[in-house]
Amino acid sequence: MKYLINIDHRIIYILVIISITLPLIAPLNLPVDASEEVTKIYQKIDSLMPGDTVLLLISYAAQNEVEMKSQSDSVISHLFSKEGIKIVSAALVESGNIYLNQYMSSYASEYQKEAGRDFVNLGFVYGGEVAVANLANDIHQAAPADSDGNLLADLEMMKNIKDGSDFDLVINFGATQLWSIVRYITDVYNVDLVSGIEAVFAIRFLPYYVSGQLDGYLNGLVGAAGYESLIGIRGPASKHMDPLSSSSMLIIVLIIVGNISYLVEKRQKFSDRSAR
Amino acid sequence: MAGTWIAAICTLGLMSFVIKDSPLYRLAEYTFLAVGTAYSFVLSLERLNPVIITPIKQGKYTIFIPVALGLLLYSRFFRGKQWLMGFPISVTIGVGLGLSLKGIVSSEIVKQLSDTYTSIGSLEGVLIFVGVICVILFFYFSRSNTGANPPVLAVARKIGRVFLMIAFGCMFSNVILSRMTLLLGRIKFLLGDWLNII
Amino acid sequence: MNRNNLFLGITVIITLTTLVAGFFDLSIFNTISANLVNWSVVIGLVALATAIISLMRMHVKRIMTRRREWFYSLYFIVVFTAVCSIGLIYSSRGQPFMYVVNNILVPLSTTIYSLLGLWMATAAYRAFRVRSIDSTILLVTGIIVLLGSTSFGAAISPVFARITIFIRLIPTTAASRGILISGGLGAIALGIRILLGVERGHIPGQSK
Amino acid sequence: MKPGLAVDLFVLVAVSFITIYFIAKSHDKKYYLRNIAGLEAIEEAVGRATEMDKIVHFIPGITGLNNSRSAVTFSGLEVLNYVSRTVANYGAKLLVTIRNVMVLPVAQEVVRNAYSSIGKINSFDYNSVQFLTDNQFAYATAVRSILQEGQVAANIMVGSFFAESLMITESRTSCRGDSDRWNYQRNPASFFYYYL
Repeated sequence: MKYLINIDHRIIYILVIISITLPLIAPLNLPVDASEEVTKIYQKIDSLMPGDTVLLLISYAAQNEVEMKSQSDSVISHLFSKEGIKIVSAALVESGNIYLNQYMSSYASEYQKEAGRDFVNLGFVYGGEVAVANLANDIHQAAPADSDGNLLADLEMMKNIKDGSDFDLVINFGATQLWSIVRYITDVYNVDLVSGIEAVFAIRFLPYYVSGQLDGYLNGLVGAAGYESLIGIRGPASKHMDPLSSSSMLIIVLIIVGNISYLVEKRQKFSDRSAR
Repeated sequence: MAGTWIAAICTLGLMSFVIKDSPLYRLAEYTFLAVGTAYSFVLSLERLNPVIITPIKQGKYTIFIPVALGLLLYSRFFRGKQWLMGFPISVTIGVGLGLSLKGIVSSEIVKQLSDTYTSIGSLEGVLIFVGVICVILFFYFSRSNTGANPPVLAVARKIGRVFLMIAFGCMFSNVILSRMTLLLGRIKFLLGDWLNII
Repeated sequence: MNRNNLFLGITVIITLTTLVAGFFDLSIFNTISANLVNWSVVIGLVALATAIISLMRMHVKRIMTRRREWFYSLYFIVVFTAVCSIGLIYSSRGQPFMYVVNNILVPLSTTIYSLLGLWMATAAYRAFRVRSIDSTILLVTGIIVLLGSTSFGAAISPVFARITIFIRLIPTTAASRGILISGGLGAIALGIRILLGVERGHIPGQSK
Repeated sequence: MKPGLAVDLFVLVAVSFITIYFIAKSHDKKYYLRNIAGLEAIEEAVGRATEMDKIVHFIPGITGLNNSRSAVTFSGLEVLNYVSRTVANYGAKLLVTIRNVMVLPVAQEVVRNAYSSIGKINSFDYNSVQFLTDNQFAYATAVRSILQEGQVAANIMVGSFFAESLMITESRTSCRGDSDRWNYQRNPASFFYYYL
């Protein structure tokens, strides 16, 4: 019992790494299902009609690539498969631009879409929350040229897109700018909003989901795995669900063991004091 | 292939920190500092072209006003001229305040309260209504000088505290999910892409 | 009219213009406020170099005075200028720059963030103690929601998922909404303090 | 008037007038403010730092001045003013590390004002306020190595913090230090008392 009371932190590190590695090597392939808020995103994107305009925003940084890239991969591949959709895309965080470039160049090459006619990639937009308000007020003033340098005024797709009200759906990934997107775009112009959120911040946006300001959200890797089950692929997120579950179970065990040892220690101290 | 090796060395360099602080870690740390700062500096510099130079080409010369205001911030490097920084700072804070005051009122207060009222019909609605009121009262910290708080407030604070603890429990589980996902990503990279055991 | 009132006046006028443009549909105010918002972004962009200058000054000073581990500062300056020049010459979407970013910046960022997973484990063992009713509620809810959202919990029994949905949609939403509203009221109160000049810390050139 | 915003405007005006009313009322009446352990701890931490002739390290939060987190950054700058005055009084050494570009000049002015307000402008050193990087986690690693160099006696963090704060305070356990960290975050005000 004495040993359980203070396990050296390096042993805990090894336990955690083992609890992640085992399911990676020998996967259990437990079933993954999509909860209600994930299905709502799927329906919202599936119900897009040709000619609808979508504002695609990436506001997650490179550090939570694992969680957010699996979300954006599945949602964006579903979005790209819809025909006749006009997409305006921008990165609101510097390192989000890495992933935005990958998505938009694959959209142009794999789906044979033409920059300027089917989509406009604004690249990284500097300024954080104020930049979101700037985009909402007047896109042509906020980002006069797209990431390749050609002026928005010359692009025929941007003729009838002036400010936030010209969008039918805003898709965002990442919690850092979701506050300002709700505040300056979707609430002001009454546009539907769906968003992928890091699991850490998902709880803070629950009030927006219940009040209808946010039409659907993905809760970290669990949400990504749910969306993958909806579009019928067993992608990286679903494969990661097993190690995620096993490491979470290890954390629960650690908490319980920690508390048991704490209670035992307290009772010993109590019995020593009363014995004296 | 060389790229994966560089990435693996960077990963192990930073991860070695968990065991002991070593020169390899310090090198990885300063590489991270340098490349991270340089990356955001390059991206922001590239924004100069579309945001400042393009309007000038299009003949919108009013863009020179914010450029001048921004240059005032460089007065910081001249002794005695620091007060000039007040102009750009007060403009930035003014815009920030104007946007956030309106944004907070309509999105974070009125819309939330109106949804709490409209959904009061169902049992869940009543529960949410009680919860919201009690949590707001929980943040009410001023007391009469006797220090004791009125019975209604005491009860509301207890209910609010229960709601808050359930919410923090939910947040706590999400934090675990998030942190474990990140660790999982790195281990999958080391085992999968680098050593391709998996 | 000394400087403080001048700057305070500027902030108040700009805040009121932006507020009026937010609430009312007057075209003059809309154009002025749209311009002001764009100006604020441009100011931030132009001011970027002040940070880089002070950063460089710090590292050069560290090298000059041969402070401890000054060679790391030298290494910082070399790598910083190298990556900056690669980025500016080949543009940020150029192949060499993306190679540096994908193979150095992304792994470093994800690794440092993933270390939090290890510290979460030690914190779970060492710090999360059941000392009072509150922490009991917190830990029990946390464990149930964790079981409810991962595939292990779903495999054990669907009850966890149903309880998790209830916990998320009713008590957690109420508490988050309460925090959101109180936070919003606090932010408005501080905004008013700034407009009234009670909050002076940020205005340069005056002594309290 | 834009449609549907009447209630919003009414709520904003109402909250503003309530705030103005209580600010006006607070001038004449003496309110008893429950003393907050963190503020008293600062005085003690700075005193200890002066004895050990080491640096007092301060972070006014990692977010900017023009977003929804600006309220928290302002309170961080307010406490920075108090800390700088205490440090100037004790003649200790101050180091303020900054992550946001716009907060850098403002924080430098706050410290300069604090030194000049008690007549010690000549002991004010411009390099006491430094910008490290604007990358969130590169900033945390840089602060960690500053804390672990052993030159810092007190680490005070007041303002808006996120995941990197766990990393900075984690260095406490590995180098047996304490951190006086007061976080206005929306989650519970987690509070350590921390000096090395």
